[in-house]
Amino acid sequence: MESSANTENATASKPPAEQKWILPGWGLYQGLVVTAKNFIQSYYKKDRLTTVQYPEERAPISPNFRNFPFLVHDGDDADAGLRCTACSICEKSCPPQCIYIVLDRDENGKSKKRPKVFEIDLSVCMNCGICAEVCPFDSIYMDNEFELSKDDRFGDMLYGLDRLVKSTDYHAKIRPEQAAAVAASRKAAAEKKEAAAKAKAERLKKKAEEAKLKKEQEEKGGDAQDDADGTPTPPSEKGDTK
Amino acid sequence: MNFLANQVDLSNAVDAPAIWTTLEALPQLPNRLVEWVGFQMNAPAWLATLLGMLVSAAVVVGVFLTCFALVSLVERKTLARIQNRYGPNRVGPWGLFQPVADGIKMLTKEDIVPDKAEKLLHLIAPIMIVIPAVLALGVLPYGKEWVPVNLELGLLFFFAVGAMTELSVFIAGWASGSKFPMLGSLRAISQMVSYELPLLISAIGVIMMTGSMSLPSIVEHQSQYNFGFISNWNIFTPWGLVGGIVFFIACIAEANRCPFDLPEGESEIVAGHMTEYSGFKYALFFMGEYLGLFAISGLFITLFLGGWSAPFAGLEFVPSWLWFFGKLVCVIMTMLWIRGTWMRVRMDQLMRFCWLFLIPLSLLTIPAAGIWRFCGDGFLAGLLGWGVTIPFLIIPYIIITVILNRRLAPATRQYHFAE
Amino acid sequence: MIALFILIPLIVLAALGAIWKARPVHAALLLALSLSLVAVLYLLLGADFLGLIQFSVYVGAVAVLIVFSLLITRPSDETKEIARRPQSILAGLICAVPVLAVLVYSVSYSIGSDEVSESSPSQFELAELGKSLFTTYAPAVMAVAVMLTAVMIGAALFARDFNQRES
Amino acid sequence: MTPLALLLTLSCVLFTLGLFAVLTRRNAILILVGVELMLNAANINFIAFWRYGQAGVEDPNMIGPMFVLFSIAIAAAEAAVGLAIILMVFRHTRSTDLNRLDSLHG
Amino acid sequence: MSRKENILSKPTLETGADEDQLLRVSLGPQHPSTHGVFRMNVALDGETVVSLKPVFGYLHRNHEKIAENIPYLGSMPYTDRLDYLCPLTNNHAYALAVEKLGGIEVPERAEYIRIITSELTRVMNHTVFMGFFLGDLGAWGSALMYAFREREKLFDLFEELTGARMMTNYMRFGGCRNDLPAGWIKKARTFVDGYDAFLDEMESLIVGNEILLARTQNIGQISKERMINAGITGPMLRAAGVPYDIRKVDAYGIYDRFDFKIPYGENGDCYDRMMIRFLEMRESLKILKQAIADIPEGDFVNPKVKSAKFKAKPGEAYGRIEGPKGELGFHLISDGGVNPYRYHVRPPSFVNLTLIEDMCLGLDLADVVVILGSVDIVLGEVDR
Repeated sequence: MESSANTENATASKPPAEQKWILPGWGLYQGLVVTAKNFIQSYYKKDRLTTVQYPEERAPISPNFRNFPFLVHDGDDADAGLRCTACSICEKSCPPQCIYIVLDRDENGKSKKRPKVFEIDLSVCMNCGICAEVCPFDSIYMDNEFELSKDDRFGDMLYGLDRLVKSTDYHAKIRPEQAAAVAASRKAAAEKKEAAAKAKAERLKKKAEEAKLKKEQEEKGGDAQDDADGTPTPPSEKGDTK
Repeated sequence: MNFLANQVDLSNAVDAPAIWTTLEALPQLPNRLVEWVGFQMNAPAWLATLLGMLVSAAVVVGVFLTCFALVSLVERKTLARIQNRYGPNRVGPWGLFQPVADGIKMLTKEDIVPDKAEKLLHLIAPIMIVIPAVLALGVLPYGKEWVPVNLELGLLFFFAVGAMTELSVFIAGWASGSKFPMLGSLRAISQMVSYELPLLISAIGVIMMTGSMSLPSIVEHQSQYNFGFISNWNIFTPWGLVGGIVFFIACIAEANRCPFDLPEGESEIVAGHMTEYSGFKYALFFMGEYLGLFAISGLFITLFLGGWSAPFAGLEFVPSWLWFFGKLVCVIMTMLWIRGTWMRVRMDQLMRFCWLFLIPLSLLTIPAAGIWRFCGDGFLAGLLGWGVTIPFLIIPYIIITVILNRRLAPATRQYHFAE
Repeated sequence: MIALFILIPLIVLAALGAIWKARPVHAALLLALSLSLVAVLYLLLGADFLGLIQFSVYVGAVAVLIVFSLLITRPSDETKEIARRPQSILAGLICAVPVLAVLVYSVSYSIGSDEVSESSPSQFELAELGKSLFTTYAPAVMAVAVMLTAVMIGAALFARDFNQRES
Repeated sequence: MTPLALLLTLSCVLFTLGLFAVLTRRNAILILVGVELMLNAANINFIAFWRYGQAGVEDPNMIGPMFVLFSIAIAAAEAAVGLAIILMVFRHTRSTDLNRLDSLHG
Repeated sequence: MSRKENILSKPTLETGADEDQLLRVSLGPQHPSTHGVFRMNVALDGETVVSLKPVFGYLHRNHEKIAENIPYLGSMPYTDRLDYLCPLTNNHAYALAVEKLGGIEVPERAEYIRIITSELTRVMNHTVFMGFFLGDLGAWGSALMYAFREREKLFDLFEELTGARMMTNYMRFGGCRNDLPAGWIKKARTFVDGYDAFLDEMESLIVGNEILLARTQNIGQISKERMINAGITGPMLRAAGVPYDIRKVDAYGIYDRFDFKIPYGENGDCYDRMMIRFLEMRESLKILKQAIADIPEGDFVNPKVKSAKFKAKPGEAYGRIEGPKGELGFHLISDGGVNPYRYHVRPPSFVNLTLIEDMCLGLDLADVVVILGSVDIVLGEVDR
């Protein structure tokens, strides 16, 4: 650290041999040459004139680009296919605390495992992407929509479920790779689960048949409505897919 | 040096096409029109004269206001290109209507007068900035026959009128009743007073050579040719070269352009004397500044770059006023180029540069011009003139720059590298 | 003649303001106004050259210098009370009024004695002025030149001292 | 009233005003203002006599303007030196009020 | 003179001016020259600075207190906003502090990525510094625009890598958030290879300019002893002649593997500060070339660490790096909970500002602006 190994005598960071200092005003003249070069080359050199004329042209958005979060739903029905289970992990880990979630409950006070209110205040959100990172249900992702200027600073920037929820197709459109990976892992998980469910269903069926038999023995009738817990169960090992 | 001038009179030799001749007379068109109307209507002589004067003034003001609009756009475009940007290109084709948009914006803005301001002086100052600039523009010869006001003492008039600018800058700064404008006007006054000296002194050589203070005759004197083709511009003589460079530098300082834009040095004193102005008053300052820039550049062209005369014989078929405006564009572009490249100097450096460099150098041009005049016309005399004046200028230049200002020369620095 | 009648009251008014205004900067600006009106007077009288010189020297240099020193020293408006102290005004009037009386008397006397016509005013001849400057008046020009040089050097020395104290 | 008389009266008035300023002002710079006025009064006299005083003279001379020219040059020098001195005094005493500059007073 | 006295003794400038003769000017917080919302109350005698009082806090955002109330990872995006001109070094410093606190290993590839991003950030900061510095000197923004043009290229690289142009939030405890995208290294190499040419151009625009030399040489000098006592670090200290660089002193990460040198000057004036930054950029390019050539395959993050659920044993740690502006350190105290118990930033911009009055006294108003520019502050970091 101590030794001053070599010493360079320089007005520029180049070795002194390349230094040209001919007469007073030489530096001024050199500067003029540089600006003249920039002036002329800006007319024909693309890497000199890098301005993008925004509304007409747009710079390409890199696939990694993130802006504000959105929620993903499966299928066509945004309400039914919502992946979010209102677990509020994102709400807790959001650094500026711009997420507000109210769990939907049925009249008995039992959790429906879906949000009643899911609001993100985009005027507070700082686009860090931690919510998407921590979500164990593949539900929240970062959007790349950035033209969001609104008239009302508070009302218009407070996004509720109606504006936050977007389809998986949209996700696949803006982030093909990520969406494909998520879809694959979800599919694998779903298959696994389906297999489990099938096994369970079969077991149930068996049971039911047995019961039916029993029932038939007792009286006629009966309902098969016990496969309702299919969709919203979380695939538990989701955290690792990211 | 104009010994061949009378032998080869190319202005008559070249058979100029009709279009050029028409163009040459174009600036006189309004005057001719008024004259014709006056003649038809049998107007009294005094009315015709008055109308003629008014029309001449209107032409000058109209032309230079258009120039102001265009140059403010061209400046932004050029600087933008220097900085690898497009510059204004949204309003109209190529942003041509940008000045209009700016004007509308300026006009519709609120006019704020600070509480502590001297109301009357605060109002007068921007007007007082514009008036001298317009007056000064009135005496410049723009073309062979286009001299709005032909004064015998044109040059003196120019400087006398220009002297008013300092006072109006002071009034602007002082009447604002604020600190930054005050600092700005202090800077502006000391800068303008100092740089007026090299401006005046380097113009003396030209007066000596021409023997007149009338600007048209100064141009007339330069519009001859040596050896048949090299124009007799003052900048092509040794004293004129030095004087011209000094004059140009002083011009930049008088016009408050970079690198001498201390009075409105944005990063230091916000906007100098214009800080407390807004809306149309600010626009007036802006206009006054640009008109002043045109005036001082026009004077530089008139004194050293041959005014409306063509650079080479044979090019005279182009209307003379086109030459003038072409040169004006070149001078202003050079100033923009400098503005896009260099940084601002400090106050003490500015003063030192003026007093220790420009003024001695400009003083040198006076005896040099005398020697040049003494050597007379002719080839050998010209050689003798060059031979005598160049050492006369160069040796003191070296003494001034190297010996006197040695203390101020930048040091070469040592940098070390630790592992 | 009409122009003179308009101009002269203006000059006197501006001068009056220059000596009476309490704020120093106002006084200086009114002085500049008054002196530039004098320049206009010269132009009216046919002395173009002198008018322009007067304008550039007085407005461009002297007034600016005065204003500049006012900015540097920044005198407060204490002048407001002091300048209008009755005693000093009285003393000023006691001294100034007799002078005015004497001057006016002598002027009226000289005019009364000489029959001056305004039919043939002299014309300004710049070339002649220039020639006589370098012939008849060459010693005077040299003296003035020496004096101006001395003044410049002196002022520069003052300025230098000023700088050294500063930094 | 002839123009000459008018101009001479103007000169008298200006001179008196300048004198009054010199006598009543206490700020050194403003005293200089008075001095400038007095100088101009004299200049006006020169110009007036050059313009109208030579009527009937065979070969009117340019002595009046000449004097004015010199006077203007000297006035500029006077202003420069005067202000430089005032500034130097100001540096020392921090005041331009002449009534406070009484250190030589017994 | 004891150390404390040395720092605290306030130099005074006697000009003999009365109090009422001084012109008191407030430079900032809305002045075009001050960087951000910095404010200086300057007393001027003529144009000479007689006293200068820095006032800050206009951009105070309670960064440290907020950090004590959110999980460790939650502070990471906030560090982007400290010195918003170089977010990745801030990320790096904070990640380093947490890793020290938790005793986390970082995979080699992650270290390489960190060094590449940090050095790119250093280059970016110094380039933009040139532009702002020239702006302070009164150049009409040409250098600034060239600097911004190059910064855009860097921003494109960062956007591709981290997903954001400025607010990167990229580092994670034990590595980085994501791996380098395909082709990123190639783009980075192209950029680094082309950068020398840009620096040459920039140098011929700036370095020899006589006006700049006259404006910056022997302006704002301070002895290295005083600088050390005041805790000034970074290019400012090195310009004064102390070859102190934490990349060499601590050799954090894998900096000891690279061949680079620490440039230092002698005079410690504004010109040296600028030149040191130029020289540092060249050295950074050297590091970048080596790192880009050597970067290994492997994990980009320690797979055992869950950044979002990070918890540390009670204890404290101070992690520091050589930021572009000087020593940037994070001091963390853990009480074993999910949030840090105490979180403190040692911001170089703030510490380097401490001697601003001493540098400016006796100089012109114009010099104040230049000196402030040469310190290279970012108000997000000063006010936190």
